[in-house]
Amino acid sequence: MRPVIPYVTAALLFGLGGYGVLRRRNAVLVLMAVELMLNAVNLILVTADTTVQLPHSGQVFALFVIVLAAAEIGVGLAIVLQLYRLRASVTVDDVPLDRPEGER
Amino acid sequence: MTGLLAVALPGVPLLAGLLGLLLPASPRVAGTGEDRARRAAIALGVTGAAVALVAAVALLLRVDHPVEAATTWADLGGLRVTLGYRLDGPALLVATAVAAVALAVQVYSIGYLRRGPHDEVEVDHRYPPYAAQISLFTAAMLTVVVSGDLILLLVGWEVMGICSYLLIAHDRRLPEAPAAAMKAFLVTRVGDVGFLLGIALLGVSAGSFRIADVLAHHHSAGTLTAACLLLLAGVAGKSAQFPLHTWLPDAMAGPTPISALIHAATMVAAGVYAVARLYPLLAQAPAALAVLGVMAAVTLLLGAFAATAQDDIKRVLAWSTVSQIGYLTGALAVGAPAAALFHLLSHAAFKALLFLAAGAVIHAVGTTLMSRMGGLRASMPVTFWCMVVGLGALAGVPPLSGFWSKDGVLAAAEAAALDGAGPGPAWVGWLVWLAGLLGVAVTAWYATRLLLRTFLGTTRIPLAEPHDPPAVLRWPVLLLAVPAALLGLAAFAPWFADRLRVPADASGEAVELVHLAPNLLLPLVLLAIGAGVAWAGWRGDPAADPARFLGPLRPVFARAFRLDDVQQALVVRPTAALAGVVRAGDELGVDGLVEGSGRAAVGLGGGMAALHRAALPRAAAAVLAGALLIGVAVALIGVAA
Amino acid sequence: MTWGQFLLVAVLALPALGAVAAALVPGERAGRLVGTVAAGLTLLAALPLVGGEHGWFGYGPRPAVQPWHQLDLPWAPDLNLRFHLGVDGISWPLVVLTALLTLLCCGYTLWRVPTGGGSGRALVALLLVVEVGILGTFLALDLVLFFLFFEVVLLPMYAVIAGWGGDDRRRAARKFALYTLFGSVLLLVGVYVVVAAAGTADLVSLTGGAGLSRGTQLAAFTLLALAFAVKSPLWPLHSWLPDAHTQAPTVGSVILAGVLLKMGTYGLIRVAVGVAPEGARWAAPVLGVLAVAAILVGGLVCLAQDELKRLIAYSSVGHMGFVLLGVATLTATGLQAALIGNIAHGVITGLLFFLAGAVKDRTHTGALAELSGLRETAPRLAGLLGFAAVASLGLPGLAGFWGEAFAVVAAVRRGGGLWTTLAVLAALGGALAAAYLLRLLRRVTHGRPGPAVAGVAPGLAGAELTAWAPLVLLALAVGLVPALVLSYASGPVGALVEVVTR
Amino acid sequence: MTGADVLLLALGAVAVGAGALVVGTRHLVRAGLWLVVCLGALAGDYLVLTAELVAWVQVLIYVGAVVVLLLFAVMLTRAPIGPSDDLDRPGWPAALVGGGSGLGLAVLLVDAFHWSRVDLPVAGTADRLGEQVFRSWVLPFEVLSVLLLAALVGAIVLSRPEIGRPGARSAGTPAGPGRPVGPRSDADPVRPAPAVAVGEEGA
Amino acid sequence: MSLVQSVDHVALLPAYLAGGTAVLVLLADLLVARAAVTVAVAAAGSAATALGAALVGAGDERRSFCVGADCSWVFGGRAALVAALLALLTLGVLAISGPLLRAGRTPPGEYCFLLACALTGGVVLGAAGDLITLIVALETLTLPLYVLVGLRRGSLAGAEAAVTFFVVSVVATTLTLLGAALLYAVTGVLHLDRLGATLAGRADLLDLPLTTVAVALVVAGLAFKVAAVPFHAWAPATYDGAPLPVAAYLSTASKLGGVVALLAVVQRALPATVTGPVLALLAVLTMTVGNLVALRQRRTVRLLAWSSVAQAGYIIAPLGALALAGGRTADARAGAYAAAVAYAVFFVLLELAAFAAVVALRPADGDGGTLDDLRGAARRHPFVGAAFALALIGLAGLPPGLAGLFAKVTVVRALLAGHAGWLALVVAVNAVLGLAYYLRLAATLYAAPDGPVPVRPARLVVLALGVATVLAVVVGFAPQLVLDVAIR
Repeated sequence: MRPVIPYVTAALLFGLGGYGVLRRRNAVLVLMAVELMLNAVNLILVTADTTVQLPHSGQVFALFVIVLAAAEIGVGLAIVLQLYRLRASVTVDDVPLDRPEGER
Repeated sequence: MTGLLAVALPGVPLLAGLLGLLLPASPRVAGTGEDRARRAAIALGVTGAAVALVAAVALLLRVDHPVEAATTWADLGGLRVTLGYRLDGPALLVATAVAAVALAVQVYSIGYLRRGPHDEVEVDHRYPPYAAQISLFTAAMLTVVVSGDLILLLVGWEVMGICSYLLIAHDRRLPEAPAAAMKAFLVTRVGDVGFLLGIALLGVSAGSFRIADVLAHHHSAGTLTAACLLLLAGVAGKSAQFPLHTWLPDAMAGPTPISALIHAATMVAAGVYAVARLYPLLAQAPAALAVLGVMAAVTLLLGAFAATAQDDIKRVLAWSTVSQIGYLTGALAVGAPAAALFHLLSHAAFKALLFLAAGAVIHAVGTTLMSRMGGLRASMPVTFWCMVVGLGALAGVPPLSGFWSKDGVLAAAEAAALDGAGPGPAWVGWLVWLAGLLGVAVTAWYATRLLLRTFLGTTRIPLAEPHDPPAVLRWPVLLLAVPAALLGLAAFAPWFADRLRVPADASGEAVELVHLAPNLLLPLVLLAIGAGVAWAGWRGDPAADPARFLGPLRPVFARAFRLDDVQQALVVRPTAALAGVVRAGDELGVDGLVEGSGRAAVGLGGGMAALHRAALPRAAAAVLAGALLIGVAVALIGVAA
Repeated sequence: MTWGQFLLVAVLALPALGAVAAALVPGERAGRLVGTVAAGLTLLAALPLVGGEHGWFGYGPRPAVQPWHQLDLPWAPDLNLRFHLGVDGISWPLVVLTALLTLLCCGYTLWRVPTGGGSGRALVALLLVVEVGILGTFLALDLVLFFLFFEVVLLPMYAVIAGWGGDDRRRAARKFALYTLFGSVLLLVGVYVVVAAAGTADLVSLTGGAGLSRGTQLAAFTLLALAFAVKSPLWPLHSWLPDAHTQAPTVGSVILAGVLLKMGTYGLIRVAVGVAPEGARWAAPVLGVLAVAAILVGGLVCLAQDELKRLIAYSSVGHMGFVLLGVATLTATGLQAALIGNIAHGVITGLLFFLAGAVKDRTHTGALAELSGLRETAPRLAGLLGFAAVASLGLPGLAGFWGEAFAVVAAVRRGGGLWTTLAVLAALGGALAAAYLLRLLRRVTHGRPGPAVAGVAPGLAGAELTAWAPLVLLALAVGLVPALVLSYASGPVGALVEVVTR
Repeated sequence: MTGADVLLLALGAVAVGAGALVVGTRHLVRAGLWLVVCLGALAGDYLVLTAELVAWVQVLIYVGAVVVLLLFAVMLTRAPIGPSDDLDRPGWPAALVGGGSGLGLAVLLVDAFHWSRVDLPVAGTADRLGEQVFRSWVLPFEVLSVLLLAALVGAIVLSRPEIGRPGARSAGTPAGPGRPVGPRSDADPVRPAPAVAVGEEGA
Repeated sequence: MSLVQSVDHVALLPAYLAGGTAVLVLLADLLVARAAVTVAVAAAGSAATALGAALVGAGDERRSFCVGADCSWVFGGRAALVAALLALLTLGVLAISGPLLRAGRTPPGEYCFLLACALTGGVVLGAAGDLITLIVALETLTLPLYVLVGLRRGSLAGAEAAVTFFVVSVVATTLTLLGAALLYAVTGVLHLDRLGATLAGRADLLDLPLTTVAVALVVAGLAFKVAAVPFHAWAPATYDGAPLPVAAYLSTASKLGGVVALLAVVQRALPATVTGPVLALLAVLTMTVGNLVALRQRRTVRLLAWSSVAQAGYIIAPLGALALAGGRTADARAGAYAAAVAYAVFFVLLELAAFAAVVALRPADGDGGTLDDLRGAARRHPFVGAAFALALIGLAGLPPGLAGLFAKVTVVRALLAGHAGWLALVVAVNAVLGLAYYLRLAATLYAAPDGPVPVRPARLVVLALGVATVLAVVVGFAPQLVLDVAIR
């Protein structure tokens, strides 16, 4: 088995995820892109288990990451929905970091 | 007892001055407080000067050899500054003259600074601070005279400067007085920069500022020349020598008694006295003496010529002082400190007399311009005769004091020129001698002119009712006329001559002050020519000014060769302009940099804040891009390393 | 605890407790009174510090700093911080001056609270806190403790300016705080450069270089000197000073000019020169040139200045230039001159600011163009102003003379082309001082009274006289008896010069 | 090039391709569906890499729960079903960062592992994995439970606006569905609150 | 031999207490359903946690969940310090939450529960001995905060803040995870100490660019938690939108968690040759950008947020000394770590006091408002105003805020001991920048008041403010207390 194949797959997935996070306006799509990145990490972890010849900590780690991701997605969607309730839009472009002086 | 007297000499006037300053300066209710404060001020001032005079005379009689005492005043890292006196003949003679003139001035001022017939009602002379400042002035001069330490001398030297500043600015009715006062102080202060540096050089070289130590120490030639030249700068300032003489004529803005004090006994005398005090050092520095000689010759003639064209009676006298001080420094330059001191004393007497007499005239006429005087002899006979004595002494009419003392100077210069007797080069002797001879003629000319214009001829102001001054003004004048007339004869007393000898004088021989020799005739002839020309000019038209014969030179002389303008153009204006430039540079450049960096920080902050005025994705982009950049950087560094 | 240690603690504790009491006591006037009493007690505690073993006799090598009294307690060992206080001939005159000026300012505040700000007792409390900082700086014998006290002064002074100052007070106060903080953070870095290299912060053992390498000394001296140059202030790091002085209330200006600036020069002598002598030797020419530049620039700017307090502030730049010139020569004469110059400047400029404040209070303007003829309407005030100006221009016989003249003498003594030139230029700066101060007098006291001056009442309040009289007397006393300052300092200065030139 | 490599290559290609479509498609819902494909391909990868348990968990949680949640969210936010043009921002910074990180990582990984090969462990690791969890990783396992609880409570409290209302509190029971949503007097005055109340639907 | 790892329950006591608090709060909310009781339970639990941590920490270091020599739970001095401090901070935040909870838009039960969960995460974080535990604990600390930030019902700003926080945080977490995964792929170990030993022992690994990048990614991801530039942009927006007590929690407890995580990996696991330069760069950027932007803020909480960004720079600055060889000696490293911890301790005290003061001076349930809203506040409430001013001055690092001064001193000292003079100068100059805006805020407090009628500060908030201020004053006069615990 050539570990470099899944590794490169993971790297490309991570890049795609990053691209998606920055590219997408819709908060749900941003979350999907984040999922891509997390999965890339998982793939690396699982692949690493085959290369390091040690007990399967990578897989355990991957399992934990999956749970973590699920929890975050849960809370994240709740947050997004709360935003939607208040503004009828989930476009991250409409979430300002700071407003021009005097607008508040 | 000697020590006590020596301390009392400057101490009592100092105390009187300090106490006087505490008196209320100006009455709140006219008529009550004024009189009490004024009386107290008079008492303090006169007492101070009188005690000083008594002390000086007592010391003069008691001390026949140099006396010295000192205690450490301050020790700055091994440099010792002492507090002490150093009494010798010259010191005590000068001290006596100072105290006498001061006493005369104090008494004279009582009458002079009283609300006169020509004054407005609201005029307030503020007598208490005036009298106190005179006392301080006297004390400072006496400190210079008796001081045994260069730093202490400097103290008196500068306090004198500030007193002259205060007194010149005293007359609040004259708009030019403050400026004149400032000019007087500043010009002398510029000279004092040199004086301080000279003292510093000497003190550092000797490791002590005590005059005895400084004189005893063997200084290197370079140090000595540099120090002496620097000292001369201070002397030039205080004694109104070219090129730092410009303040003296302007100082006429002060009350006339103050002019008498400054010209006769204090400021201008101090410089010459200081040189005499340190003469052993100068005698070893021919270069400095040469400079002094040139300075003296220039000053002598400059003052004399400038005096010829003045219309203001006090200015004539002021320029005459400049010229006479030229004689003094000239004598020093040719190696005759005793002659210099002798002329200093007689000059003190006749110049005080002249100023006080002129003050009486001004008091009576209400103006200082000779063009508005004339024919006062009839109404002011006492003043007239006193003036005659004074002017005669000034011009050098035998047997008045000025004749003998000026002759001493000329003789010394002649000896230096013809025999090379002086410590400096012979050409210095020639220079001083020739300038002195020419000066005699010119002096005679303007003295005659002054007398004629003021007292003879017809009255040019019909309305004034001139009269001889009241007793309080008259007596000081009369008493001063005595030494002005007779002091020259004292030169025949060996006791007097012996006391005029500078103790450390290299020669060690008895000083011969009077030279009864055929060459006395030369200055007499010149005197006669000068006086005669003036008289002849006046005879032609008694109403006109003899100065008209000066022709195109008259305005040049009247403005003293426009040296004031030169000073203004070369020093004052550039300094003011530089100050403006530096201020602008400091506020815009140095401070601008500070303010600018503050503004830059705020601006930078604003720019960065604007970067954050964006939507959420920019935060995510920052995280990812930041991580990417850091990763790339780390990877590159790793590869490079 | 010995009597001396008790006094050391009392000198710091009294004003600190006084500040707290003044802030908390009910009643406005009572608070001010309590504060003034505390300031008075502080002065009383500071005076007897002079007693005790002056110890400049003995055999063998001795440390270059030998305090008359000292107190050494551990505080934060991990920061090399010890509560180490001590007093000797270099610091004692400054301690007394500080205590005296604070007392005068508090007393003055008892009579008049500057308008525009908060309560007078808050002002008194802040002044006392400033006093704690200044006294602590002078007394600290531990580098870190020194830094600590150095910083204490900053914010209370800021509050004094920002709370009770003139129209543009906020900006001036902020500039003061930021600029001087810039200096003191450099001090922090400098202190720890030394401490990290030497492993101790004890000034007694550090004085003389303590075996620091040349590189460390150069770096430390640069940082420390920069820090102190900002505080002193040395040209061209002075530009906070005119603004702060112009806007500060009278008492603030007095404290600021009178003693706060002295922290810089004192630090330069005790810390920078003492700890990094090699650095000092290396930087002395630069320091000297800058000092003379300060003298000349200060003088020239004053000559073109048209605001009363600003002029006096710039004159401080010039005067501190003389002090720094004295320090830069690294000779005993120069250091002595610097010390007495410090004291003299504190007394005279304090007096000048008191008087300028009185003039501004009466005429409501500081513009020289609008002031004239003061001697016609208020002769006593004009007379005192004249006295202070004359003292400030370094008239011999008054306090200012010794420092300035002997800074020049020290430069002459140092010899060589550079120092001689500096001496000549500095002496010329002295003439400039005369020029601008006489110009000031001519504008303010002479001439016909202008509209701003015409209504001024001639009298002086008793409180004003009480506040000024000690300064007038001190200016005279230090001038006539310089040994008041010099005699105590000669031992420590000699020892310092010995280790510096070794 | 073993069979495993071929499988990995193929599955990887599918995963990357699907991933590209997830971030590239203009259909919101299709993005979710492509995500399923991508995650499924990854699960295949895990199987090839002999991590069966992870693979099944992946299918169960990710494909089964997360994606469904995401699709719900898409619906709840009333997203358009058809293609929409305003899904994306200008792309070059995203492309730069995404491409940079993806390619950069790939280069680094290739640099680190080259074309080396390793032997796959024996399949059937579920019990060993369980042993691992309880031998070595009990602590994070337990902490995760706290995390999950917090996420649960958090998600609920955010989705149910009526929780914590004074009225609801005094009743002592959580507000049931159908209860009217409290007044929104405190909503941001600048932007009027939308009329839709979706709290109940989300629960 | 049991299948399950052996567990030292004494060592775990603080974690049990924290977790138990969460459960108890949930139960209390269910059973009693009275806000006061819920809050009281949470407060008591936090206090118990602090006490437990202190008691356990007073003894020797205790390890548990070990696999051979590598342990997932290492409860030493620092862990105890962090646990106790976090518990106290939670207590403080609970105290200043009174007005918020009473205003009624926030459910007290859930609020307290989430805080307790975050506390649990923080307690575990301090003692985490491996990367998995570390990351999971960190997430446990962070995840409840997403919810808490958005818990001001009906506030759009709150919702936006929550979204911002969430999105940026998730991305950053992904980065950390990626770094950890890559590290695992390279080294095959996850325990911090073992990782450190492996990387130190095998030079070939460090020559691999992948390793250095992985290290950098871990550091960068964790730097997000302390809001270091360029991972900071969420902080001002989040703080300003969040309820004030939550903002306080974010800038104190959460930040402290980030610092602890960062310290754990930097000190124990990662090679200083890589982390040093990265941290130095981050420190410089963070300080400078934070201070510069803070100069221009008009909203109180935003100003505090930017200032806390800058403060994060000071916290990680001592670690930047690792960039130079002189800073990597054993002594210098120990000094740097201690300095970072000490600074963080001083900082959280002052920051909590500052936020407590803002809460006290603002209407219940209000946001931070603008600086003008605080104009003259100190004249109306002299003691609250004075405490606020003291906290601000302490943050600026000047007397009489001695705690802040000693914090700066500690940092500068550590930097110079590590031969990083340039970084010390940057810190120093930044302190000047910092004073500019702290002074502006403090001066506003004392300006002539105008505008709205003052609110009466809640008693509990004032109490919390008082305690924080007293603590700050105490450690200001006795900095050695903090330095002693920081070095353990």
